[in-house]
Amino acid sequence: MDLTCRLGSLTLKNPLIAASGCFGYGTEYADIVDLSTLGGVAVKGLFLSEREGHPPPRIIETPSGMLNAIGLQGIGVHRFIQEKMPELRERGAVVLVNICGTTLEEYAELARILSDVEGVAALELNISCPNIKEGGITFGCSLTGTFDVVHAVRQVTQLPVIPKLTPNVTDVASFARASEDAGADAVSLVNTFLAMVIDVETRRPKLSNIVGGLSGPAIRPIAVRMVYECHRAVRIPILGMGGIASARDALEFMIAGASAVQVGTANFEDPFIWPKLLAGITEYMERHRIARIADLVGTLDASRREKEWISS
Amino acid sequence: MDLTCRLGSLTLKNPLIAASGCFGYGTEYADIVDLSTLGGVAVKGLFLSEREGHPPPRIIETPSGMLNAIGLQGIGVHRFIQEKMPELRERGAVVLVNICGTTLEEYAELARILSDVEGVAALELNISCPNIKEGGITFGCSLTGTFDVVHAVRQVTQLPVIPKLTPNVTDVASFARASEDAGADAVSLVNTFLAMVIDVETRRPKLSNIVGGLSGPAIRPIAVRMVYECHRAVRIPILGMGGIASARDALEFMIAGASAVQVGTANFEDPFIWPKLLAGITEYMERHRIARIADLVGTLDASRREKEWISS
Amino acid sequence: MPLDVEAAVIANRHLSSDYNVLELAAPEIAARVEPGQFVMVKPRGQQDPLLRRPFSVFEILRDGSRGVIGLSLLSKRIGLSTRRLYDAQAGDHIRCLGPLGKPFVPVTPPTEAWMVAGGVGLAPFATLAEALTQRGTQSRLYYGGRSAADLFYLDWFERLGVELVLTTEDGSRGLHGRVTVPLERDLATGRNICLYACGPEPMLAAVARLAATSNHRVQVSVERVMGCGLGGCYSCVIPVRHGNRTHFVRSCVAGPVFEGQMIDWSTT
Amino acid sequence: MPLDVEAAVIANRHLSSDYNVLELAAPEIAARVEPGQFVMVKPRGQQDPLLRRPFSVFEILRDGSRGVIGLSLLSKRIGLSTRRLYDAQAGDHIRCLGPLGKPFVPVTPPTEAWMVAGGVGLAPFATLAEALTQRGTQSRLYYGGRSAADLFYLDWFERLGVELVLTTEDGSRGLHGRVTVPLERDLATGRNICLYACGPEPMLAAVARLAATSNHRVQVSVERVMGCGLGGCYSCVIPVRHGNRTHFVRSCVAGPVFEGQMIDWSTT
Ligand SMILES: Cc1cc2nc3c(=O)[nH]c(=O)nc-3n(C[C@H](O)[C@H](O)[C@H](O)COP(=O)(O)OP(=O)(O)OC[C@H]3O[C@@H](n4cnc5c(N)ncnc54)[C@H](O)[C@@H]3O)c2cc1C
Ligand SMILES: Cc1cc2nc3c(=O)[nH]c(=O)nc-3n(C[C@H](O)[C@H](O)[C@H](O)COP(=O)(O)OP(=O)(O)OC[C@H]3O[C@@H](n4cnc5c(N)ncnc54)[C@H](O)[C@@H]3O)c2cc1C
Ligand SMILES: Cc1cc2nc3c(=O)[nH]c(=O)nc-3n(C[C@H](O)[C@H](O)[C@H](O)COP(=O)(O)O)c2cc1C
Ligand SMILES: Cc1cc2nc3c(=O)[nH]c(=O)nc-3n(C[C@H](O)[C@H](O)[C@H](O)COP(=O)(O)O)c2cc1C
Ligand code: FES
Ligand code: FES
Repeated sequence: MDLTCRLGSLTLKNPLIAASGCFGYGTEYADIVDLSTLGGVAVKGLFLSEREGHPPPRIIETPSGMLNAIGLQGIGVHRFIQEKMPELRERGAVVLVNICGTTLEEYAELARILSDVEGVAALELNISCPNIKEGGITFGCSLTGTFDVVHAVRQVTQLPVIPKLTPNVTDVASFARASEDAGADAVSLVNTFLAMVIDVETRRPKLSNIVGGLSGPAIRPIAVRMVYECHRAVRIPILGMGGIASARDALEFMIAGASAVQVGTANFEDPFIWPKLLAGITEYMERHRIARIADLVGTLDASRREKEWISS
Repeated sequence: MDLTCRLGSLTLKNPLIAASGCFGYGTEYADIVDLSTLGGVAVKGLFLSEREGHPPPRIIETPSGMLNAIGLQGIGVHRFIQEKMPELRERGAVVLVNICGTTLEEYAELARILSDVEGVAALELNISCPNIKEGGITFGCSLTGTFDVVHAVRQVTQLPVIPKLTPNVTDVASFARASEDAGADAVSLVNTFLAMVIDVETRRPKLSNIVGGLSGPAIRPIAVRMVYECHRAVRIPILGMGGIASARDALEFMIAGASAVQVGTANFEDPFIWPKLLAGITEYMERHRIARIADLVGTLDASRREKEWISS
Repeated sequence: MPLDVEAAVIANRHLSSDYNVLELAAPEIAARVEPGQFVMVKPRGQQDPLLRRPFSVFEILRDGSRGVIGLSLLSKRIGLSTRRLYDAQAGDHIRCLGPLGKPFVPVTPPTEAWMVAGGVGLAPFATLAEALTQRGTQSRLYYGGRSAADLFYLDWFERLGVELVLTTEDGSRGLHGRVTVPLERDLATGRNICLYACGPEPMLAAVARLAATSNHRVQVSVERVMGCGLGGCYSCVIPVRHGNRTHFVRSCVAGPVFEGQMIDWSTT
Repeated sequence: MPLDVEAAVIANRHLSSDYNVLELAAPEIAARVEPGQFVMVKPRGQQDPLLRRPFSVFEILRDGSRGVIGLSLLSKRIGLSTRRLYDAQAGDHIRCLGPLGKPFVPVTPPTEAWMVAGGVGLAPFATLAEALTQRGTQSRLYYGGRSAADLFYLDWFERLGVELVLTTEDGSRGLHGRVTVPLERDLATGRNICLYACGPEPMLAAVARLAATSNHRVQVSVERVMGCGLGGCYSCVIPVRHGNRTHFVRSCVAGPVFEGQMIDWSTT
């Protein structure tokens, strides 16, 4: 059975990737998951420099989901390379570095720095974090901004470039196209939905940052639709995510058009989920006699519409 | 205790409105709810003529939500006026008619026809149904389209004009502003989120229409954020909705900035919800010594951010 | 007017690994139920699935002095909601809204009533059989299942005086094959019969066709996905003929029982 | 390395209308627990709330021959997750991930150990008290609650040889007032003491202040909202001093036990 998955020049051993911000720097989970068995690990979003992030409370649960406003607390790219990459390399992790900047130059600078680092497999451009005003999201909500960031990074790196798209737009497929036009090797989607929860007793927001990003099963049907739209709009591979919590969910994204999937929130609830997902996918492939997982991608049979009942 | 709620020239006896498409034409529920005790009833979206809607399956449940693609099956405005309005009048319902068109002229025509009908309290302009291509949504996703529809209807009616906004846009507040600029008396939000569910065994969409609209508690945190954004952007009242299933949820929307709220999906699950919501709201008002519900609207204390912890 | 009752589970009897009979203390609803009506149910506190699900009322439960104490559901486990009902325990509470929908119209003598049940489609026929017996109407039950182990309440119907014609797909009980086989055979000679059918839609379509061919009336109970049960959501529609056109009609309020000839089976 | 165990509920003992002790058959985890560590739990099949919740390991459960058979949690009902734990029944299954976090460091004689517990903050002190007793360390428990009915396991600690100093806010047992009152009084004369504190953050801050004033070491166990318990989500941060700066540090991996003087209490 062939579980490999191609993202531009990069071939993953399977389509399961730990989603950025939901798996620390990967090293936190090395005791629990054999990192080399994952298709990839997208590490927590990194700026050039260290960041404190937002004050707590930073998360709140919602119906079938959670809101977060971590604010991209992080150790910065330099400490990451020094303190985390050696262990990630040693453990055989395929590392997707999620990078965040406030200017085009910062994205390019991060790309330049990371291009020289052994063991970095791809760059995921975070232009979609809804929780910080300074950065990426201004790029991610504008077609030219998206094009420009991808282009700027493309100029300076041979690594696969994977912009991560925000779902908080009218037409996500146009952002996938802008990314493709600018030379992206793949696109990741979705990041979280901007949302808020209010404590009605105190009449204050539950998060210190007032708003946060919604993730988890609640958003899955919207995310699947967006992956489907992007799949019809671009030829580059799609890394799909949003509420995946079972093999069924992962397969749903792949049928909609995702070549690989990422899992975020579900890993919090069950850090031992990874072998279960893999087992579920291979069981499905056996049952449906699918030899190569790539053959499943984008195979939605949307002909139902043709059966439409017509009043006569 | 004063529960009244003003929407332009219209005063509702309380802020609880049955959401369009989730309460039939109102008459279906007359046995269960005393319609005159509701703030209002937004009837199922009406075109000028009858429509068959989409073939089944039309709904599918999702984590803490549901997807629908009914396709605006309906009896058309004329039969509605003849067959439903007499009973609605007799039962003392405050009727908001949700209208859908495929052209500006159709919206204007519907508005003209309904303006002369006794008992019609307001027009809710459906420019946000995600499930039909022909109609409103093309207006609802464009600022000028939204302006034009509101303006066209405004020209021909004295009734309160309430465009219903789609959440499937980058900046919903700009649509609220366009509505205000065009003379809307209030805005309703949110309609459903475009979404899809795939049956992985058959690799076919679960809905005949492939995509559908997501509603229910899953979307609540996104809807609350959108109401909050609109409240800060416009002076006209907001009718908030999206996943309200308890008095707490209704209060959350009001604190975020909604003058009134609509309840859709939760009415399917519990058609006896209305007196419970009202009781919960009055209990809260008593406990918090709020004499007028209008005084609660938009009172979110967002100063938390000021307490932000600053790395020193 | 339907009522909403938080009904305590009186007992939950597992008939097999997937069928159960759930007895609910909802006498207010039970007292109003007519044969073929349904209730919308959901265990108290359940978050997922979000919506209630429709179930035919199976039995009307009575105490020693024939006072109505509740109703039962015959449920077949196929997904999460039915699993929850299968796992329910005495003392749990089930929110139960009903009675809903248009009932069967029981015929009176000399017309005979032939009920046709496929699998869990047996559910609405317990109350119908009682109503028929009360009216002195002769009745038969054509009842098909996968195997002998999937046929339930046979004694119950026999005690009421219902004649049983059984079929199983594996031949382990009654005739080997589909329930429509003996039905077709018997209809060829039968006279003055009203058919009642509940089961998978292909079976309903076949029964309607047989009824049409043999010129008998048939009342079918359809099972469409229902979001509300009250006519509010328009999810449950079925194509119904009006003259030479067909229209989508809400099966929760116009049905679930329809005259079989009204439905446009070609598209179901 | 933490383990994930679907632990059967051995027993659920309701101590009051909001406190319960939930005994879980998770011997694999229990055998590795050090005092002050926690587990992330969620009942099997629960959809809402979505995430697991953190609970200190309360007791290590042993059978007659002192073999470890599981662990217990001391839970106080304040919302939906704790309600679910309160309502759990023997035989239910609770998914239990652990042990997690940095434990208390038990001091050895001649240093004395004074534990300070506010309400459900008692939880991590049962295992700590055992570890102290094993080491022959003299120990005391300052334990404050709303009223006499909210003080639990007093005999249990006394049997271990722990000296109890009780306070209640309504004066119904022990001293009237906050637990910090007798603590401050005793610290004035105490020598060579290590403090351990668990409870509401204002209490922790007060204890840390008293420790600083009296020049004693204090280990506090903090309770922040935790999304994962493994360092993955960065939800659980607390401001910790590094030189003359402070940084947000993940309390699930760097804590929950911290040296009291490390934490910047001004902003908590
Ligand atoms: C009027 C009526 C009476 C019924 N009476 C009985 C009965 O007496 N006993 C019995 O076992 N079943 C009965 N059903 C069917 C029963 O409602 C479904 O089996 C049940 O909702 C499935 O839920 P699930 O979560 O277990 O399965 P799911 O996994 O949700 O769905 C499995 C299948 O069940 C059907 N279904 C799903 N949602 C609904 C819905 N909201 N309404 C109707 N069907 C749905 C669909 O065909 C779906 O593919 C009746 C249905 C109707 C409409
Ligand atoms: C290391 C640690 C050990 C703990 N040990 C115990 C214990 O032994 N016994 C005990 O009763 N409680 C303990 N708690 C607190 C317990 O986790 C919360 O009381 C519980 O999560 C509340 O859940 P709820 O759904 O009942 O309440 P909710 O309604 O969800 O929340 C009520 C309050 O609980 C707190 N809370 C909510 N979510 C979380 C979360 N994910 N993590 C932590 N706190 C949260 C918040 O302050 C919130 O305002 C501990 C917490 C931590 C961090
Ligand atoms: C706590 C948290 C932190 C996150 N941090 C990042 C981040 O640093 N960079 C990023 O691109 N996405 C981040 N995300 C978004 C996730 O990678 C993912 O896109 C989203 O959560 C949807 O997937 P899920 O539903 O499986 O969690 C974060 C999500 C969560 C819940
Ligand atoms: C079955 C269904 C049908 C709907 N039909 C309409 C409609 O005709 N017109 C409209 O403006 N909104 C329609 N909506 C959207 C609702 O009015 C409401 O905006 C949305 O469902 C969010 O609210 P809720 O989460 O409380 O359901 C429909 C929603 C559902 C679930
Ligand atoms: S089930 Fe809602 S209209 Fe029939
Ligand atoms: S709880 Fe997730 S990092 Fe601490």
